[in-house]
Amino acid sequence: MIYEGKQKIWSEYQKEIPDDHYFYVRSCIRQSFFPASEATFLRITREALGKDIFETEHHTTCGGIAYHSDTIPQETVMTIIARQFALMAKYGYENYVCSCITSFGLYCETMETWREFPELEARIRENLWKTCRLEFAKPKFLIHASDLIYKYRNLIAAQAVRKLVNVHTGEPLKVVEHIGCHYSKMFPSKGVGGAEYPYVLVGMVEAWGGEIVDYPERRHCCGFGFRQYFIKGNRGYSVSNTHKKFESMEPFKPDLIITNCPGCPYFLDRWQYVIAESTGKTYGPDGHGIPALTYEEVAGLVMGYDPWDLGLQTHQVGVEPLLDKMGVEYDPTRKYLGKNGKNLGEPLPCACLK
Amino acid sequence: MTPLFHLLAAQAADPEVIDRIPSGYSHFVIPFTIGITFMLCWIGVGCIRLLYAIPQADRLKFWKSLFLPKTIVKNLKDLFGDCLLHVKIWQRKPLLGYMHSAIAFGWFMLIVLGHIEVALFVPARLNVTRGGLFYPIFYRYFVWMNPGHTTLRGSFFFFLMDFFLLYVLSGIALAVFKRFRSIVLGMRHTTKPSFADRVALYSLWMIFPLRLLAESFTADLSGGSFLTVGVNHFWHFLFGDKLWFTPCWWAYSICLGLFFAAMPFSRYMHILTEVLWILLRNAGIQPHHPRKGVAEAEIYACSSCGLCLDACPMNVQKKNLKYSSVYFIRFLRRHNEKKINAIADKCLMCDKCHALCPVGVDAPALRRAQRATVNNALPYDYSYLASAVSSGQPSGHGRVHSRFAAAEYGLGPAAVPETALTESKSPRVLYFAGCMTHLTPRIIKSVDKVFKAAGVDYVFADREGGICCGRPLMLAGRTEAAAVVIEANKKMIEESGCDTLVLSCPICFKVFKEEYHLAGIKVVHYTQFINDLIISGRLPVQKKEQKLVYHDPCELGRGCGVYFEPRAALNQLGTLVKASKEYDESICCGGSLGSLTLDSRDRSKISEASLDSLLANDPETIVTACPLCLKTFSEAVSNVRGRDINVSVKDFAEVVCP
Amino acid sequence: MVDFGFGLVPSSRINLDLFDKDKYEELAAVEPDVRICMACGSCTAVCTAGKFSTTSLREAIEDIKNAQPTKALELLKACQLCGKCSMVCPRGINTRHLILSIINTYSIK
Amino acid sequence: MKNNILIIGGGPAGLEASAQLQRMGYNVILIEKSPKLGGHLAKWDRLFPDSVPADEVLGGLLRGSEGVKCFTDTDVRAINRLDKSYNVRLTNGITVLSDAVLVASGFDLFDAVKKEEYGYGIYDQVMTNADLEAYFKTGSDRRIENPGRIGFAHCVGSRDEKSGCRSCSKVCCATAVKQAIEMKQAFPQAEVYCFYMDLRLFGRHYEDLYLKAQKEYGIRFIRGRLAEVSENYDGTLQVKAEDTVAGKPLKVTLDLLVLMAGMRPSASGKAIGDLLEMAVEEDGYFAVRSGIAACQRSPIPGIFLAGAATGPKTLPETLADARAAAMEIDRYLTEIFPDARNYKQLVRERW
Repeated sequence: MIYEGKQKIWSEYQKEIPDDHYFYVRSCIRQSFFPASEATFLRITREALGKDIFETEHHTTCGGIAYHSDTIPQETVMTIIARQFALMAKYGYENYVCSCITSFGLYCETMETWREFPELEARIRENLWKTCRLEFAKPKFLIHASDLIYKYRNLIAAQAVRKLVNVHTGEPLKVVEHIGCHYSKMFPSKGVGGAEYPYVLVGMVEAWGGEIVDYPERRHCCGFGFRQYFIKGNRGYSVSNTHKKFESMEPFKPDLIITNCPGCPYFLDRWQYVIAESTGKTYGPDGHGIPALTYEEVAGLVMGYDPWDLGLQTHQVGVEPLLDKMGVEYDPTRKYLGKNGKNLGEPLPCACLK
Repeated sequence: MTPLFHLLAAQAADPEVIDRIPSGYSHFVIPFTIGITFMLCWIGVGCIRLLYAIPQADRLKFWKSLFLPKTIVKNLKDLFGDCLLHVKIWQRKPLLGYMHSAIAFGWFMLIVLGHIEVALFVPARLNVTRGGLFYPIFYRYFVWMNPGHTTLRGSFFFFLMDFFLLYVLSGIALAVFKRFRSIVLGMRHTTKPSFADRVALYSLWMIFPLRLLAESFTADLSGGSFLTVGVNHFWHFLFGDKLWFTPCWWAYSICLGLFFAAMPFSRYMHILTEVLWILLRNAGIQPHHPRKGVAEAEIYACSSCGLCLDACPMNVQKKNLKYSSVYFIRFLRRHNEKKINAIADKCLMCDKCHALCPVGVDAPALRRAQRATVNNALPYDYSYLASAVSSGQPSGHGRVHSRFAAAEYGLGPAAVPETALTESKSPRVLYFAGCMTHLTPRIIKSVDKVFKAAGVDYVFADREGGICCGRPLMLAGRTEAAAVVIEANKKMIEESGCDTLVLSCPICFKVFKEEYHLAGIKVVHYTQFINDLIISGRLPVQKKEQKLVYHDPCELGRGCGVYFEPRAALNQLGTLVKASKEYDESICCGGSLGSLTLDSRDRSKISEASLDSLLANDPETIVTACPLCLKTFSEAVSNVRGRDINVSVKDFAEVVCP
Repeated sequence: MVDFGFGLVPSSRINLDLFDKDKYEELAAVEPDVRICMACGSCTAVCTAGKFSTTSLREAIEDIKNAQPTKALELLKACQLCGKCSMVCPRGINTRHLILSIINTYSIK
Repeated sequence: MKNNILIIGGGPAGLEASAQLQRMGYNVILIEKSPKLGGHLAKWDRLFPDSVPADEVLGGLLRGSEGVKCFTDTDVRAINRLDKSYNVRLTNGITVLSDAVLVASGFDLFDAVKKEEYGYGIYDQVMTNADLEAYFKTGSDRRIENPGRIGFAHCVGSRDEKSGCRSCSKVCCATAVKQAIEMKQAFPQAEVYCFYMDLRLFGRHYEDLYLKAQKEYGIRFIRGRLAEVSENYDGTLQVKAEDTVAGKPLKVTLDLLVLMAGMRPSASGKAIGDLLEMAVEEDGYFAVRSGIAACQRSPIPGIFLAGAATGPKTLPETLADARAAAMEIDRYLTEIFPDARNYKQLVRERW
């Protein structure tokens, strides 16, 4: 691997990210998959970095899941998106930050489509007025939340209490980055670092002291694939996709997987359990799995936030070995206690995955 | 034996012949005795082993055949004709025939006459215990002519013995000459002898000159005729009265011994095996294995004469000589598995070596059997044939054929006779084109034209493409798989209700004729069928100003014996000129399906040779009656480099109905 | 082991790393023509058996080279050795011998 | 009077044209931007289809053009059209008054880095056709150490609208087959794969080369464009493509991947074209007066073109093109140029 070669490519895919005043929209599924991630994002950007992040309870789904499952017409989905943008404009913002990669891709796609087919944009403008009485608007900057963390990666590193380093050996942690397919594969110029060698997560890991692992199936989908997962008969394909990735990364012995998409950490996490329980195969040392975290969770860890506040107990693959490696102190008894101290209930032990 | 002895003794008080050496033995007979004993033991054991390897049913058939008058006659005819007189060689190459018969028949006569002499003059010596094995051979050494008592009978035998010795010697002289200049005797290529062959060959060459030497040395003692006595006088003239004849007899015996000892390992084993092979062949027993049973008799019956070398169309290139039948059989004897397979796979299966073989060794059949050892057991799955036959094939009821797209070969709707199947007076004719004919649609078109012109109602069995006839599978040694294909086709044909099956492909024709056993259905090749149409006047033809040459397709001519009908028909259509090789000597076009491994360049060399033969008398048109030949020649004619060939290649039916 | 009602799906991907070179060389030694196929498909187009059954010499050769000999054997099972393919092959491949050699080399004996 | 002719580009086309024009008695000035004459030919080892050494061909070209005024390390600084001739100021300070200008600026090899998914310049074991020729010439390259599996990716930067080139580069297929054979000769135990979309082996002996590659060298041709390349833990490459003949995705582990970088219009040629305001076509190569009848004439009178400046060409085509350009220049300088009175009319009629 020639690092300079990658740097050359990264330098060609730089994206303008505004400094402040963001309109933030949440992801539908992340709030249930990894509920603390978005809270951590707000905590870091607002509290630690002091940025103006605006949220409104009036925003809805972007329609992406329905769109990619072929259950909603394109015009409908575009009108939903137009409403989101209109809300942003209504509250006086022009920097649109979304938490979800599916949304991000769909926004990019929609804006490109409007650019190519202005008559379609005109129709959507009309639809929006007819349905919501809102003025059509387009964001000046369309940003994914990971772009923002990427932008502030060095500020975060400056405030960090620990690095992505194995405290016992002093070696940097080996980190696998997984980018959501819809982040830059459709429009390489819209993502930091392009599509072939995206830099958005690499930049964070490097800034926080970790070492990136580039494995052959790095570009491969996590296995979500919408219809592949939603229909039970197709789930074999979904899990096979994930399996292919893990088989490919196994020789590199990664300590951690960092992701920037709602579905990816979920499937990279849960399918490890399914693979383990149905085939007996695990990918971490001694029957453990490889923890698959969101970038906010990783940022929270280096910032010294309590792992249970970061929601790490909601992962199927146990994070304790990782926390031990990083020297994170945690109270095992608090793992399954909610914010109010009430027990959330404990999962049954697995047969194969520790 | 005694009565004869007494009878002879009574006739002449003083015997004509006196047993010169009372013991009837001399040391010099040892080499011969050892040699012949070894050979006889070998052959005895071999015969038993061979007969044992033949399946029970075949063995029974064999024994029975020996007592059937018809086979007895044929056996006698073949034994004399093939083994002794070599009639088949005489017919094609008289000088070569003379050579072979001189050695074989001459030697045979020497042996027979020698034994008759012993039986007449010293009958007691015929007993094995009294030297019966060697005494008749060295008769001239052991006896003394009673001077003044020689009868006319004795002189007659002396004359016969000398005559046949001279006859053999002339054959040997030719054989020696052939070793150096074979082309004079009509052979371009001769076999390369193996070591045992050489030992036996040189022994054989030496035997008769030495015999002449030995007998001539003793001729003044034991008698002789024009040759031996003449030579004897010459020796006396040269050496005076002191003739040291014992070393000659020793040398003679040693050569005989060597010859017989080398015989089982050499080509000369054929001298005796041929007899068995002819009996087995005439009993109609087929080989099931390339080396065991009948096949063993067959491969040992091969005289390695090398006539198949020139017969083989592959040998236009010298590098292919090694694939000839004679070497195939040699390697079969040696069990050289790797070489056997390579040789077996290379052959075009044109059957010319078989047709020209003086002893009728069916090498192509052995090659098929050899291929079967590799290919027969390979997996196959023809389960689709069940549905293939029931759909898209004529069922015999209703007008299935009208469903077919008549336009495919440019045939108008009239080509499909709508009333054919009902109450037609003419027999119902089914035409089966076969796979290869589908690659040469002009045959299909012409056949249709002919049938229309003659008013033949016919059903085109495989207009939409049928399944293979099974012959290519058989040629590849896949007899079991072939049986499945044959069964499927057979069902289709029997259900069609036809009474005549016309085939335009000789490959199909051969297998339909020989393997299908279609009861009540006449299987004919279209050349035969069309010739009949012309003879019966149903197909009016006009003789044109055109010079035609006819190429005998291998499977049609040598394969099925159809030589006459196509020629008869073509004679009605134009002037038929001769090819330099035709009938059973016709040269394969090179496109044969028989060969599995011959590559396209080698094939085109064969095509060229075949074309050369056909163009010998400057024909305007080459006519053939096989889709493969047609396709091969059509391409070859345009590819022959550096020559200006102005000849068209046409199918038989095309010439009949242009 | 838990049955989830779904599981890993075998890949249909060609993996050339599984290519058995020795076996292929064994085949190429008996029938070198296997190397020169250029996948024109003439053989498949004229195939007698192909009218009734899924069979393709072109595909079988491809399968052999793609480390999937079982598929090749399955395809060639239907062959009747009629030889039409050898007549149309532009490279003059001895197709019948190639078919027999593939079956012979790759069949489990 | 001897006419001055300026030839821009010292590759095969420039050398051959200068040799021919010198023979005709013209005063030829040849300029070459790099320090060495010969263009890409000087960097090549052997030439398809008969493996003729490139040095031999180049040697012949150089011998043929001996005596030509030749400036290496020289580019055009400015150029302006006088009445009929061109006043050309060179970077070495010399000014040439030239009656005809032949632009033989050739081509650039496609920058394989632009095909990011192939990882040239990122993965250790990826190289280009030019790198491989350099290896053949020098016998050393850190990437080549007894490779067991070698892949050749055809059409890198050719027939690919995404990388800005719709058309075929014409020479890569034959080059790939040639290089594949050479690698197999160097490493007989290696498995060699060629990933192609169409094999465009149109020239004489090219098909023989292809047949030889299959028959004698056992090179495997896979119909399918290489899709992505990644690096395995042990530094080997995992490449993915579709075998479009089999209709299945395919992957293979390689020790070496050679990218057949295609031809792109020369960047420095483009700069000269800009000075002259020469028209270029959509594919980036210079436009010609007529694609069939006048391939060596530019739309501007007195400006001629030869070689790969007007699109990808094989070497024999380039040389033939150069000879044709020499003939065209001669025709122009004898039939049109001397007639000062009717020059404009003649140009209208005969250019």
